[in-house]
Amino acid sequence: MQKIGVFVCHCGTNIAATVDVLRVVEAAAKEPGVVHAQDYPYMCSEAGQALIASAIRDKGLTGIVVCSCSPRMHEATFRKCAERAGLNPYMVEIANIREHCSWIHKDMEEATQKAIILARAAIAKVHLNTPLAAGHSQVTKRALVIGGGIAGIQTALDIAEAGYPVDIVEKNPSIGGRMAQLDKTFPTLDCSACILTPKMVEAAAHPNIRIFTYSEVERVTGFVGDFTVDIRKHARSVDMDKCTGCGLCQEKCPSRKTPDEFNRALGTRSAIYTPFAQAIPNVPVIDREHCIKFKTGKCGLCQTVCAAGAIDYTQSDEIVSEKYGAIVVATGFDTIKLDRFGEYAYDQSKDVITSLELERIMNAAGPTGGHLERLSDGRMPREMVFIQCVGSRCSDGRGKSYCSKICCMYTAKHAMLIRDKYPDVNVTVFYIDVRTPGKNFDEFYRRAVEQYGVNYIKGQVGKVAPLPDGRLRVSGSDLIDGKAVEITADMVVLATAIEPDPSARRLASMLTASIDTNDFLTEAHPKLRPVESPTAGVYLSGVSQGPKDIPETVSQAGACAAKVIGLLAKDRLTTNPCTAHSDQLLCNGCSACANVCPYGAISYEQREVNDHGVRGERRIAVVNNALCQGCGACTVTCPSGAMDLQGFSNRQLIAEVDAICR
Amino acid sequence: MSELTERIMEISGADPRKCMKCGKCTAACPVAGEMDIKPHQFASCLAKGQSDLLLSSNTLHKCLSCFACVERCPRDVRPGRLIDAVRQCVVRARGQAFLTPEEIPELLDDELPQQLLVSAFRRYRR
Amino acid sequence: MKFSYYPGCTLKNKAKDLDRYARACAAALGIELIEPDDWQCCGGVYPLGKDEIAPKLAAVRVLADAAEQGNQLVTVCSACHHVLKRVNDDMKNDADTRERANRYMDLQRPYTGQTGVLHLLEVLRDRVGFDTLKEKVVNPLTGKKIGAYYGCLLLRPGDVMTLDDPENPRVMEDLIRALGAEPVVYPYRNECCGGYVSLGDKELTGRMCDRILESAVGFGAQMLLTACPLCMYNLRAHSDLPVYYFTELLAEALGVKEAAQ
Amino acid sequence: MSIDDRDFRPVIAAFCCNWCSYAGADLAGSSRMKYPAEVKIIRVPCSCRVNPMFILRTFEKGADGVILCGCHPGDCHYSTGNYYTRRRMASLISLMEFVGLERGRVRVEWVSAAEGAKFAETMNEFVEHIRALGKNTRLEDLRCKN
Repeated sequence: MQKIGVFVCHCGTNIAATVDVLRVVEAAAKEPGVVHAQDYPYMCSEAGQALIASAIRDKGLTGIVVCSCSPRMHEATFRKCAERAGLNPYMVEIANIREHCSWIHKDMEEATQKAIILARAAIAKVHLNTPLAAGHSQVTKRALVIGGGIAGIQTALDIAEAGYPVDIVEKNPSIGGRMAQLDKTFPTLDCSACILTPKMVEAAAHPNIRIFTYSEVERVTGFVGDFTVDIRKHARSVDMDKCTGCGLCQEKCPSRKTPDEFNRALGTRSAIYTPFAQAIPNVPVIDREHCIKFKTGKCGLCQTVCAAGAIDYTQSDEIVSEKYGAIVVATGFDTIKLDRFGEYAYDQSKDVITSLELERIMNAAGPTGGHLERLSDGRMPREMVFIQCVGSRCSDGRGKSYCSKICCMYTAKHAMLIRDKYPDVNVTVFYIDVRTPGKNFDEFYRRAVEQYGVNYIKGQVGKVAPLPDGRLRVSGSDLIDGKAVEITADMVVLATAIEPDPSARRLASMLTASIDTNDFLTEAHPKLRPVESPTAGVYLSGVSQGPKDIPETVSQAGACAAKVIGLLAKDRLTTNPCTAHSDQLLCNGCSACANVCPYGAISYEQREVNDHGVRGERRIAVVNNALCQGCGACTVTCPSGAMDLQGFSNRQLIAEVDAICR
Repeated sequence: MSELTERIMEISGADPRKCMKCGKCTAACPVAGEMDIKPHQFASCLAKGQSDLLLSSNTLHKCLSCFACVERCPRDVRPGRLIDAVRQCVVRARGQAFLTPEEIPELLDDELPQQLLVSAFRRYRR
Repeated sequence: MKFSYYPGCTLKNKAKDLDRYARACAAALGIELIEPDDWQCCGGVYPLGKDEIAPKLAAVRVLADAAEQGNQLVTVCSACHHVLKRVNDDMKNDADTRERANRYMDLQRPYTGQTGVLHLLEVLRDRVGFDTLKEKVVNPLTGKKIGAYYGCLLLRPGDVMTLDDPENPRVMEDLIRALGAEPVVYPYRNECCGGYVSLGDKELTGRMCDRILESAVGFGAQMLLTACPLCMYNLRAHSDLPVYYFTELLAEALGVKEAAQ
Repeated sequence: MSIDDRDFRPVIAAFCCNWCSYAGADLAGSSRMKYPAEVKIIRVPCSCRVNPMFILRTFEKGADGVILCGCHPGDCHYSTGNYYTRRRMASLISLMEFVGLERGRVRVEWVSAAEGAKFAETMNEFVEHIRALGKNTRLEDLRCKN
């Protein structure tokens, strides 16, 4: 018989305000095997843990139940506490009477009854717990960063600086990401390329960093400390070692009509191209879909003009397989498609553009050479209208329910830059709320209004109608005046909602990392573990986790690197001992369990078995504890009931069921 | 919540509390200029429980039920339905109409389609 | 192809053209339209109140009749189409309306929204196909610049009407193209003409129509096309531009206009 | 409705996978979203750990409803666990129907760690449904009652 101690936490008033803690203690004390029960205001505090430790020692407890917050919060804390007091850490069970009880109920009687039942279930389970010993696994001291934007670059640099090798995988021909497309950055207005390029160069030159551009992650296996990743390097058709980056091939390429992705398709590019002048690596790729040589077999001009002999039409995709201890997802974002927002006439007029397109128009290397002009006729606009929250804060199913966070600030930036460079241009911003929570952010927005005379109107736009003369009639509302207003504009800029890059979803399933309804990756804890995925060994950097501006992205990238370094600094990891095992007397070697195991952790051995005095050789399932992750799929599949899972055994779960239905 | 507000929410099946006060309904409304109380103010009055203010609004008869506000509302508040629900509360309570059958003949002309008469009558009286 | 056909009250009176040409075109395209024996006016407007049942019953009757015949139901009038589709949506998705309507109607078999409601434009696009239609055109309307006017009832609310993109529709433009003419796209083609407000306030509808017409003319439209008798009435009252029902131009292109008259 | 019916407090067990649904339930809690106290959650590593026998046992023991929550298909922490769950539970549910248990006493729902609101809504709806069904008398085994 176990000697069980029950510890009920008040969590200040978080639990005690709705659950009568003393009654829970009283009820628990009456349960069979319970030799000690007590409450305390904060069980997780040092004093609370000391109480638990002394009770374990003084009363010789063999198992404890802590009635407190979610085990996802403090199970580890109490296990360590038990271990320090000499109790096996797996002899600890948590009854979640906060998240699953006190916080969701109002009626004290009801909540107290439920807390008692949850405590009983945990006591019933702990009766059947057995001491478990964690195993150990090795850590591959190399990290993989997926995505080569500012988030990925910063994370990689920080990890590399700590002395660990890092690989960056970027699907585009160059690293740089969205930040490379921006003209200026808020709230300081420094030039985006000027602050990004040095970081790109540093990453490329760093002895600990390898960069795979034009590459994608194809397959991920393994687990924390020991991932194996297949990376597909798309055929570049250019030999990276031979190419000198002279650019002659791009100049001579006769296929020039491909929409230029880097310029948001506002301009065109050649079929052999580097996305932008400061590209890293400065080695072009051949876009085979648009290359005349690949389409018709006739051309080969780039090969002819290349003095270095770097052009290689025979290259094919290459798969690199590498081992990593940690994986960082930094896949960034794109703007949403506007095809469900016809009222803004984005598809009907060239002069209705997204803010990211405006970045390219404002940029000296962009399609208009940095000159603000209408894409329809090249004329300078006189009247510009910015519309905020296009597709953000939309709960009607057309857009995104969240705030994209960066639009208020970049719109203020755009408005300010335009008024500064072209004082004759009138700028109006339609906004619902101006959100500027950041250092020097509100001051920045106010400068746009007070110093630069940007006209901010509180209200949304209902329709943008192209007029026969090529201008745009913007019908909006002015909520301060309580009326509808109309502005005839030359250009309209839409602050389009951002969404996670489409690659995030596929990647999340490969990594078994969870993802929310908007396809943002979920963090292990929204406040306390914001850069870790719930899947051990997977970390989140930048907008893949949620909308962020550059300063925030860089901070998060650094935090993410710190977590990765913390992992890679370890020589070995303790593994989860809650693994499956088979009962050799029941196992008939049918292979059903091995067929459902996602980790290939089950193999078969011929073993001598003594079955009630009958000796014989049998084929028995054997679980490799280093590979088993403890999902339990095999336990249910096993037709003879031979497979069971430690920590969540059949008997333990049934004991919980019985306690709940009692 | 007042009984009237509750009735309006029930008849309309729309929830004014979802409104984030962006004003897109008013911006999308082709007759907002004619209305004494604008579509977005309907949502906000209802959310504040000031529904009695709305009963005498000319908006009830200016609204065309063209659904531009409903289609473009980013929060699925459906202002057009709210306006119609208030209008129904008025006609049902008052038992009299904005338009009476006696007034009709002088408004008719040769080309006027039946659809117009039926629609107007449905909207203006009960 | 066989459908139940609901003309609606206006098409029996002021909008005879819309109906007559629709029938002629359907015949020319091998579409059989069967008008139910007795039907009533759909009500012209969809009753917005969630507690209104009686004004929906006429529509339910027509829908249930089509279900009994095992046909999908085709309409050409924007208003009828609007009412029928929305009532049908209620019968399908709103348990309260479904239950109460069935209790009132005392039908042989309960009606639960199983009838597919189609606008003739949908039939032309999705069943006949504009490519096939193009082949059947004998008098192409070459050189004509035509602005399609959708108005409000045909498209909104988009999730129930599902006829086209409610903000940037193209079905009528595609039709115009199939007839050999040139569609003129203008932004106010889905804005309301003023509807029944013209009964009491012609000035207001005038201003609304002016904005639509100014936009259409500005982009080069020589004539307008509509599916709605009320839009036709309002636009004609305020415009020098000829306004046609889409069925009339369709009949002309298919070479069945004379015969239909 | 008799007084007894109104006072009917169903016993409901919710098996939740540790990675998605249990975390979703935690989020519902920390967001203070209300759902009935009748729901008692049992934590399992993966929804595929739940043996149909556990569910039958729960009913034998007098539970009125059992809900099994896991990660959305495609998002399983163990890659494929919830696909097994889906298949097993589909069979179990048809079996239960076959033996005459009211439809809807067993339910499977996918709730992610980010869907606190969905968790609460699902539980509210499920409890409501079970209340409407009334007490589980068909599978309850009196011999199993303590």
